[in-house]
Amino acid sequence: MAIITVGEYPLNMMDSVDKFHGNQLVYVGWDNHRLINSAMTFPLPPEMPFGALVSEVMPSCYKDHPDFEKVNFEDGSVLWSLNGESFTPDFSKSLIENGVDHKSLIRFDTPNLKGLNGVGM
Amino acid sequence: MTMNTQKRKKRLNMKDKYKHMTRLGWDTTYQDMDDVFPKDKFEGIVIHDWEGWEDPFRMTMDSYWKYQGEKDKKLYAIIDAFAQNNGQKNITDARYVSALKLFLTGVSPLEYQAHRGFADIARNFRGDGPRVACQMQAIDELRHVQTQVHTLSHYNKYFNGFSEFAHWHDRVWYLSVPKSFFDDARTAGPFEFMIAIGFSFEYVLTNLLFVPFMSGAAFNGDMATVTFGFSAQSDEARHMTLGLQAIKFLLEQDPANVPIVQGWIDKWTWRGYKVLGLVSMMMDYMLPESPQSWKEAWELYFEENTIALFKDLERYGITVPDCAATVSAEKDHLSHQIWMTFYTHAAAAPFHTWLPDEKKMDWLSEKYPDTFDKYYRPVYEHWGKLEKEGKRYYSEMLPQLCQTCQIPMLYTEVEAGKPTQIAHRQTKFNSERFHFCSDHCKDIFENEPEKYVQSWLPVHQIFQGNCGGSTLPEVLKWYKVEFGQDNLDYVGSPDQKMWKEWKGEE
Amino acid sequence: MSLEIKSVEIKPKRETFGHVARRIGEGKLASRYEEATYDLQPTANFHYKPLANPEFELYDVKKTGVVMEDWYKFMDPRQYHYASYVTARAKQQEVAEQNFVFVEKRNMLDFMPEEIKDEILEYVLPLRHYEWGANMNNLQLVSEGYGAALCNAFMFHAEDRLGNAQYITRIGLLLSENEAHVLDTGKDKWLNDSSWQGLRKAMEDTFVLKDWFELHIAQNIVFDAFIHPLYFNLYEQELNKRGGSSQSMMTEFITVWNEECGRWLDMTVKVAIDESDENKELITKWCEKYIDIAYDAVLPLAQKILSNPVECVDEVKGQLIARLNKSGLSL
Amino acid sequence: MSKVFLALQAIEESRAIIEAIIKDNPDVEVENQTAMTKVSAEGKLVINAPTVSDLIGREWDPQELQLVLITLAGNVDEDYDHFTIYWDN
Repeated sequence: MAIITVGEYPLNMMDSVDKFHGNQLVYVGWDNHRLINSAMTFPLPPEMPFGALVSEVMPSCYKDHPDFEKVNFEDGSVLWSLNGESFTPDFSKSLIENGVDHKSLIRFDTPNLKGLNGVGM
Repeated sequence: MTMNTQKRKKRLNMKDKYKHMTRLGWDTTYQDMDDVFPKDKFEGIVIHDWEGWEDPFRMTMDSYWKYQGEKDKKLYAIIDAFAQNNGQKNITDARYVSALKLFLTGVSPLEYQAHRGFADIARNFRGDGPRVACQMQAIDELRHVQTQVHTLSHYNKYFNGFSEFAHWHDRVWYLSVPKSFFDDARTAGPFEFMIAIGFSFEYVLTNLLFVPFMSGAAFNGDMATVTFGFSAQSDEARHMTLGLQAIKFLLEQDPANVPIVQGWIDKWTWRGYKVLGLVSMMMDYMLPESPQSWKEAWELYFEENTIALFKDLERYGITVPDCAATVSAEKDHLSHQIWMTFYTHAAAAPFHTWLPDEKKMDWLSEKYPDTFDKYYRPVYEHWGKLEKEGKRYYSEMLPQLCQTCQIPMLYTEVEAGKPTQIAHRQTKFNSERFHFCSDHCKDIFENEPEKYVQSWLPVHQIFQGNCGGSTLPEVLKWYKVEFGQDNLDYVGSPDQKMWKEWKGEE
Repeated sequence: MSLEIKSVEIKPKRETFGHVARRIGEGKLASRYEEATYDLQPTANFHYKPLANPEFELYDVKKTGVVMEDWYKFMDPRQYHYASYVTARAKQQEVAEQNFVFVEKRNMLDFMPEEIKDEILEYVLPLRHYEWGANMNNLQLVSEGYGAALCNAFMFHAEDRLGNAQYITRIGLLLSENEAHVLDTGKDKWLNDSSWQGLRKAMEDTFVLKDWFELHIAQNIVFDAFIHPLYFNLYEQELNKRGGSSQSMMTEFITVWNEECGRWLDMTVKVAIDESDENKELITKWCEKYIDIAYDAVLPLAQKILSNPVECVDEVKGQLIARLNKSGLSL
Repeated sequence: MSKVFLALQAIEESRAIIEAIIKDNPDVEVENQTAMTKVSAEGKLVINAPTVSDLIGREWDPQELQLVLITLAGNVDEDYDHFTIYWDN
């Protein structure tokens, strides 16, 4: 249902990618580890290799959860999803080559790690 | 001449007299009525007879001035007395003051917006009855923001976190939640504003905002806040009857209005509930002595009172907002999840947070038997360990925000039985991705995408470089938040140090 | 009881809010008026454009041709914030109430000649619609204006106009002993009687003005400066000589109110034109335009109620021009 | 039937009003909370001005309720001699 206005309403995309000085926004969320309050926002170069996201960016956020040091990103125990679809990232390829475009949401699940009190916190 | 030479004159009853005192308008002929009232038809609301309006209260200006003058005389006498005998010393604990900081920075600016909004619709409705009722609410709302500023001005002299409330409301990240809520209502048409604020916020949710704050103040020895709250709330009683009358009027005018009004009720009960998340945190965590839990307040003021209201509206085809089920499901988790977010992001907010002590945690266990000990006590115990090791946890991350309500994506899939899994919803508009905390927020976006793509999302604005820089110190400087004074934990804050001196502790 | 605090001296950390201190000077005590007015209106980062007026932001300085570097120069000399405003009006309404009770209990109206009663019902009562129009315009000023200094004062002014309309209605009901049809007759005069049409058209033309400061000049500065002195001063002087003195008792609220607003109204003109020559030019143009419109609109009404209408309207116009020139215009 | 309620400030001016409510509304419930008295009833609650006037020894105008009222739930019907809240479902 289109917006109902008096006269023509301007279209103003406040967060288009050109406004981020060469970066794009990427959100990263860890499923069932609610101690980390929410998915977090990262301004990243689209060409950044996916592996760098995992090794350099994510630790600054998830080191605050005791489970993080037990996560093994190599043995396939981590289940990834991109914008709601499950996917298997190629660590050597860039974000954009992995389909991670502006304002994409990456979620990772670690079913073997149950968080605080084993209830997903 | 004897004293009572009163001739028996015809006496007008109050209803008729009030009509003569308010039906003063006319249909213009030198200018087209649609040019004089350009805003009250575009929303699709059909009004056949503006005189179908039943005046919700019948107070002419002379008695308004008389009674409101008396109310303010009493109110300011108490504010003065509170200041003179340093009433701020007699509150239960200085942690309580952070609830007042939240109120001045997050709620008082909404009163100002309501003042401007009700003046706007008082000018733009064609009917005389609603125009008089709305303009009297407009001046009432100005009273509320001004009395709140005056009451809290005394606290501002001693405690941090009040001084830049106007500057903060336009900029600080979590204050974009109440600000965008009211900007949304203020930029909508006059009828949507009336349903959004006059009905959903003033009627359905006002008791959930005001009464908990005021009884919280009473329980914690803050007589100044109790007084202004109760005094302001008596004006709110008029506003509630106005909101109720407005919705009935619209629903009676034309069946075509019913689906439009239902859509607004659904949207604004949800958007109002989102803003009230701040109240849930205040009630459950920020009051040293808590009269009532959020869950109890919700059950009393929404489930009990509002259901009675919706029974009243059933005959018009109006149903309880569909989000009510979500809110009920979330009532065992809401305040805890929000407090966790504010505890971890306290470096970037101009009020204090802290870990609940044993006494509070036991109270929370009793009030939330199914959820507190299982999900949240372990979190506070984990952070408690860090605090003891001198590593009080602050997150340096900037959260993903919901595009509609602008709250960090901290809400979980409680209704779907997965209370620790953060709820993610997504859509695309104009080939750009947008994210939401719930189906309800997503629906609101998809109904009016051109409106919500304009949202000034604080996190994105920081990354665009519009908030003074990219580092926390730069952003705090732009916010005018004094690091180590306005923000961070209550423990170790200047507020705490002052409080201990007052109490002769240490 | 709280612990007995030894000799701890409770010294405030600051005297007032940051934005107020930056305006009045650090360390200074702020008045309640200053704290209740300065910077109350949001100024930045509005989230959405209005659906009914997307050309402008929610609060937008571009809604008027008047340009100000600081819209908080318009501080109200009466220092009205809600509490001081309702306290003042509560006192004034108490006096008005006593006047009405005195007129009624002492059956003063039995001594008022019938033709004066008819004259009031025909040529004063319709003013309740004029006051309603002024209420509409001042609500528009609250809605579209910029800065709480002006908009708070417009809010009080709007409610004063509703009060005026209600007092005029009360006079009509008292003169007619609650025969409400006199109100309909009055409305018919407002809508159809030729002597009222100039004023009604002048009012309706203001209802579609786009620039709110122009609206303020038209309604509050010019039209009221013609209507109120004519009706509630010059006309009542004549009525007193003709046995109609009860009228001035019943309209005392309006007379006192009108005098009290003068200080505030003159300030709004002075501050705007002191700011720049462009502002002065714009406001001069508006004043000239609306003085002519008001003159033509009011003369036919003066001819109905005054023995020397032209002199009276000229006198009132002269007083207005003198006031405006005192504020800095050169009309 | 749904419940109507009135919350009044727990101060001197409310005392007579509450007494009048109890007198004229047999099944009313009175709850004293902190700084506030809550008065509720099924479906309807009436404050009759004459009853209050007798209790306080002067003419009581229902609009004076504004000075002690905190909040209410229900539709309002008001005239010179009464202040009533009701649900009509």
